[in-house]
Amino acid sequence: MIIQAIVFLPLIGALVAGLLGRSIGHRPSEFITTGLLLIAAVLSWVVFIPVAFGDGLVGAVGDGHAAVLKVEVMRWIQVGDMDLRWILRVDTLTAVMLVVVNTVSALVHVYSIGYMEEDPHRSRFFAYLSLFTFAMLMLVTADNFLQMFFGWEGVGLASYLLIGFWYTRPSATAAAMKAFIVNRVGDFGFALGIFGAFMVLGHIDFDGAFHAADEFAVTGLPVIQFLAWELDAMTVVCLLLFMGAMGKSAQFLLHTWLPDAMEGPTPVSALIHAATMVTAGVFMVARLSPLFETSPVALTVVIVIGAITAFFAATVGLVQNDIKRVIAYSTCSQLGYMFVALGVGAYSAGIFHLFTHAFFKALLFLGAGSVIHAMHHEQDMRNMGGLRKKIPITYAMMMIGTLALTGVGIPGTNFGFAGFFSKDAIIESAYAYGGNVGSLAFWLLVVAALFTSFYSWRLVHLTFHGSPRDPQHHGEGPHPDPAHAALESHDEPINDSNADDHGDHGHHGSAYDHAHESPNVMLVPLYVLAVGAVLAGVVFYGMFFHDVEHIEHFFAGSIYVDHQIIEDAHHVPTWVKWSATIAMIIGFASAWYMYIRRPDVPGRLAASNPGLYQFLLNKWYFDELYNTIFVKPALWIGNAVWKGFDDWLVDGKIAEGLGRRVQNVTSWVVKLQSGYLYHYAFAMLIGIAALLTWAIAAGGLI
Amino acid sequence: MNSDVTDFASLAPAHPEVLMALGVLVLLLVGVVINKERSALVSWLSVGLLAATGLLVMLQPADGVVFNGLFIADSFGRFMKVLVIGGAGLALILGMSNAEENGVHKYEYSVLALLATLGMMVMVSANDLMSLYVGLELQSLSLYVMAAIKRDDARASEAGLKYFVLGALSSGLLLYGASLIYGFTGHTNLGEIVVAIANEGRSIGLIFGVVFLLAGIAFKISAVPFHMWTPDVYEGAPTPVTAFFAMAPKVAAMTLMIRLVMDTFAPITSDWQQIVIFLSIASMVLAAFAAIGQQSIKRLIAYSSIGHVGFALVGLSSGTQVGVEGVAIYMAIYVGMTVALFACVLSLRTDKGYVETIDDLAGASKARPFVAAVMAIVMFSLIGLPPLAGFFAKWQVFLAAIEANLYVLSVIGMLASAVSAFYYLRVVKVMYFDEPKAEFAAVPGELNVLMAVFGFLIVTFYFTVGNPLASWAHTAAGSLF
Amino acid sequence: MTLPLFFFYVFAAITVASAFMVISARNPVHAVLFLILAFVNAAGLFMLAGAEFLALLLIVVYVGAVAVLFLFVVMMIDVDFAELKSGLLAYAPIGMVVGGILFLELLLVAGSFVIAPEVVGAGGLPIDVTMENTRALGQVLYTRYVFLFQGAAAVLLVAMIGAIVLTLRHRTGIKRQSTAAQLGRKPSETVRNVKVKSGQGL
Amino acid sequence: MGLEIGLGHYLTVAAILFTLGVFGIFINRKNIIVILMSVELILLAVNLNLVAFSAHLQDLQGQVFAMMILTVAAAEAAIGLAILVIFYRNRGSIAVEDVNMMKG
Repeated sequence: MIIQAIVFLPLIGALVAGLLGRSIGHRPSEFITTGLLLIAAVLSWVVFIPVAFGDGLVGAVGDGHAAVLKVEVMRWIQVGDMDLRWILRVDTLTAVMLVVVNTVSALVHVYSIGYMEEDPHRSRFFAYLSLFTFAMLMLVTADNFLQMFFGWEGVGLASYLLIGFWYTRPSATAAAMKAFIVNRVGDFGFALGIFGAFMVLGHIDFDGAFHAADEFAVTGLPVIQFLAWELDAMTVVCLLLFMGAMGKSAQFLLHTWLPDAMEGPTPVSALIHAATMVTAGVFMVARLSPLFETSPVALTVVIVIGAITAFFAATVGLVQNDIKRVIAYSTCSQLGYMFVALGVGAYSAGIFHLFTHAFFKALLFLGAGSVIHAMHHEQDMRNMGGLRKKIPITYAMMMIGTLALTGVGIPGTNFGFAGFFSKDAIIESAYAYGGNVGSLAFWLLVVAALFTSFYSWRLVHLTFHGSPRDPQHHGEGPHPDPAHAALESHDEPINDSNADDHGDHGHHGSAYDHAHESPNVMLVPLYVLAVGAVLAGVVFYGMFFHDVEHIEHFFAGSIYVDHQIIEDAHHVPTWVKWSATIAMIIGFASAWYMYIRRPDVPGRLAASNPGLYQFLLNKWYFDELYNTIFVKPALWIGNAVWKGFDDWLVDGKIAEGLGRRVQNVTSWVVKLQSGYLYHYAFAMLIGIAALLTWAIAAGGLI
Repeated sequence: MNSDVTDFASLAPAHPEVLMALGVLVLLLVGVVINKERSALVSWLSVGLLAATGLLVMLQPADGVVFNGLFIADSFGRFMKVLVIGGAGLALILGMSNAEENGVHKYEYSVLALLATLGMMVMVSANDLMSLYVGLELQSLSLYVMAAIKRDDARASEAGLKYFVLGALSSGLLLYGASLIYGFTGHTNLGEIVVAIANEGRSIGLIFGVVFLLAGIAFKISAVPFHMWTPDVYEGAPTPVTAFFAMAPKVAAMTLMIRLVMDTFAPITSDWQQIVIFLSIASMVLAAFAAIGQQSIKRLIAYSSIGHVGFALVGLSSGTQVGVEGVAIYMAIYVGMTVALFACVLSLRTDKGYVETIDDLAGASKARPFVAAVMAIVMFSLIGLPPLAGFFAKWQVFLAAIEANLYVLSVIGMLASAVSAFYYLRVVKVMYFDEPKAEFAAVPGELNVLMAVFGFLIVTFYFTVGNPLASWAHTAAGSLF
Repeated sequence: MTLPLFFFYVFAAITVASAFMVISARNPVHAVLFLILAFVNAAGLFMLAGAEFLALLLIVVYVGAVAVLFLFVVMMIDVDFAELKSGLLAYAPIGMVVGGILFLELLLVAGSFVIAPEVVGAGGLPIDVTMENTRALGQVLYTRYVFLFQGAAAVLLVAMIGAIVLTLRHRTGIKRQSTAAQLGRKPSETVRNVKVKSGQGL
Repeated sequence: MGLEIGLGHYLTVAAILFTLGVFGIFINRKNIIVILMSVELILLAVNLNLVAFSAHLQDLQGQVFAMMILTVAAAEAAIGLAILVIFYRNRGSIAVEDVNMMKG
């Protein structure tokens, strides 16, 4: 029952708030959804604690492969010899995800009560949040590909709804559509991968598929004939599945939607685009680790893509000015770390980073939300500064988050923030993987760590240190990055129609002057997350990475554990162990120099390297590139289809309620009825000639 | 001797026609002798003559072939003859109250209508290509004159001219076909022709003959693409004449069509079937679309009648007894709906004259609620909405088509029916939702009676006339098989 | 070439040519005259086929009555021939094509038409070679085909009624002959005796 | 009795006359009288067909049929001309293109 409760309580909340929200009012909707989520979160911990600290999952049975608890909800689909049941599968991996999802979700629910206070559509918002949570739970408790796909699409839908929550803003709806469409690209691969997996493995449930994959060790890998090529079937399947993961986890090439998704309300960013949904790709690869292990090629691709993403997103994060976008690129980058871990075979390290990242990234987002809230929806960091004194608690929380993100800690000891343990584990694993791919990943990750440190501290410095810089406060104060003063600021309205509300918001003076600390309902979640950001690493390091036996016991077969890579990771040279910390220190120092000591340096730097600066500022021109090679042709095709097919054929000829086309036919027919005798006679003649021809041709008389 | 006519009693199958012919001559004399102002008397006498003939047909049934095979009387013919006579008589009644305005007040009008009816009865009973032709021409020539009878009206004379020229062309087609059939079989008697076709099989000459012959008849029932005269003639002719055109001649020509294809051309069913299917589809589809563009009520009715002929031909396409039964019922219901429709149209008169366009109907529901209600009922029935009569008409023919595996035809028919709903509903909409423009004059009594009776029958079809009609149609169709 | 065949070609050629002139002549009067020519030559074709009575009927009824009626109407309607449009319609080419197809199909029939030998003489009314054509027709027309005869009479009655009802007008202000009034006149009302002296004048 | 002249000959002549008649109806735009004459040509073609068949079938029915057609055609001509006359009285023209009040 406890499992069903965890999964279905959010659904109940979503249904109540969504269907009855209007009649029961906003406040009850909030309380019901939040209360249910809190219960689910507590229950998740109840499930998780025995796994982490006790004898393993309560009620789980070992099936030779993994210790797993299966709860059958209903018999779902029966086609041919496929008997598909809806089963909630809980093992260690799922238990970790349940904790992450429900905890962060519950805290975000609480936080949203404060953050969304003024919004006129709060019950809808909470319904979406709970719906998202349910979909995510469906995803992580999936026992077969189809269930996973169901949850996968469910979170995609909820994400779309939440990004576009302020649907009156064109930018929000555009961002929502962009997220949805880019995800469709990934989902297409994912769906193909599922088909392929079913075709190659003959099973759609995970256990059957894993067993079948194990068989390949004996029987040899299957081969797909495609045109003249002979392709390794598992590689094809895994790459297709990974394509889905790339979309959902915003990996390089399919990352473009994530920064734009910040158009959604900040709690949404914290929940979906930092802690949970974007990690679905990581979770999926980990869940399917037995399959991925059969294809070294696919794993190499995972490493390369992950490393590039980590590096690429970090570079872009260096120059962003929107506080949420910085954190968004940071998320993107950290997801790259996780994939590198998965690719090198250190699945546990990847999940570890997923786990810790959820805490500190949610903390950072909610902290940023608190800043935005305090600054009356100012999001441009260039207009902030010196907020330390105004919102000290938020400042403290953001500091903790930053320390955790940058991975502050002392190598070789158990002193450090959460990110320190998990990130170092990944960097060490990458080094231990060795070879060209391993070294590439290692160096890219180290540099990314440097950049991470830099942009994180830059964020803190610009926001909290120094002196206030917002225009009203300083007149036309100098921009730290004057090269792009034109960059639009992403203000975040709280109700639908407040594009102009800013003027009436009661702060004609300086946003700084009116900055205020957030209410407790928003701060308490920050405290909880801060605890996680500090402790999650040190407490769980043993289970996720410290020694192999412990890991095996903890995961109990729910993911593949590569003994070799973990042993090797523990025996890397000392300089490797210190590399990330040193990179972090360098990043911190340069950020301090550039934004505290010599605030004019960034502007000059940008001015002297305009090409590089613009390149980074414009996110490597990916949006422009895609615009040129995908969007414009797609628009052209779309236009052609729209004007040609839709307007001309469907609308013009077929639809409009049979209207215009009918009238065209009508006017044509009416024109035929010209009134002239000879036309009428001619019509009769055509009729008779046609009938004669038809009669002799059809009758076979010629 | 050469003739099988030995005494009056041996002519029993043709007694209604004899009565009719003699009655016409008497009425012609009456019309010539009496005062012009009393022409209404001739009209009512004509209605009486039609009623008497109809009663004779129904009450003194006599089957048989007389006049050396030229003439046949069977229960199918009787069913259709009653429809023809009924349609003609009701059309005459429809023209009573407004004869003066419509130029049909001359006694010759009634006489010509009777002669046309006589021609139709000959057509219905034709058992020979020659009697078929003579009957057809007797009908057609009378109709040409009737179309132009309002001789000072340019539109009426144009209608007559168009009808005449195209009708003559269609007669030419029909005759050409008849000559080829005669040449192929050596016979003009329909019964002999079927034997000859069965013996000798098909040939190109025969098939051409069939096509030409059916094209000629398709003109008379105004099936596409031989329909072009219909809208113009319906619009131009005086409304009572249009009412006459819309009912009896269609029934008569349809009877001819059925008799020819089901009986005479039975050995070459697959050949005529595709012709009939083509005519059916073309009629249904074209009428559905063309009617949408119409402003004139009479043109709308013209296209509506073209469409309904298409639906009736759906039943004929099946080539089965059920199909023929369906067509017979369809024609009966069609006549009933048409009577009610024209009664409504002729009873709506403003100070500017009779309603001409659909927009003239605006607000009729307020000024003449009863007329508007009957009109709406008729429109819904024409669409084919259950439980009105029109539904059962379409039901029967589509049932027959589906039983004969003519699915495509059925689907197209139903789609056309759906499209046609658009223009029928437009009439209802204009009557009920548009603002009235003018005052409507009082409704003549006999039109009220017609509207009441036929409106009632349309609504209660299933409970009142439905079953008797169906069983009668069953008997009638049975006589062809 | 036998003599009948020669005459067939002559009659046929003239018939077709004059039929063509009927539809292409600019002047309706010429068209009517060509129509008459066509009928006369068609009568020749009838004669060659043994339908002697019909051939003469064609000349008497058609040439003598129908064609003259046409001529009469053409004359009566004072058509301004210069006004009449000539030439072909814009859609004439496509019309020609469709008409040509129809014609070719008809030729196909004409060329391939074969009368089965067993049908010959087995028709509904075999020709008695011992009886002349007119008598044969006369014998069946009023007996076997009395129904058609009566039907045709009805058609003619319709034509009569139709023509009268459409075209007859009782115009007012026109001097008409009134037989009854003429016969009813008495000398006393109209005649007056006047004595006139010679050489005086009135 | 006409048998030395092939049936095809007659049918061909009739087909030509028929086609000319049809052409006369729909391709000329001079006046309606020509259309009425075209109708007569069509009927003449039919009669020719019937007479030829009658001769080759050795059957009198064709001639009876032709006689009926002649009779009816005379009546038809009378009525056609009558309608033409009243049309002319109303419109003052017998041009084919003026027969165009009603359309659509």
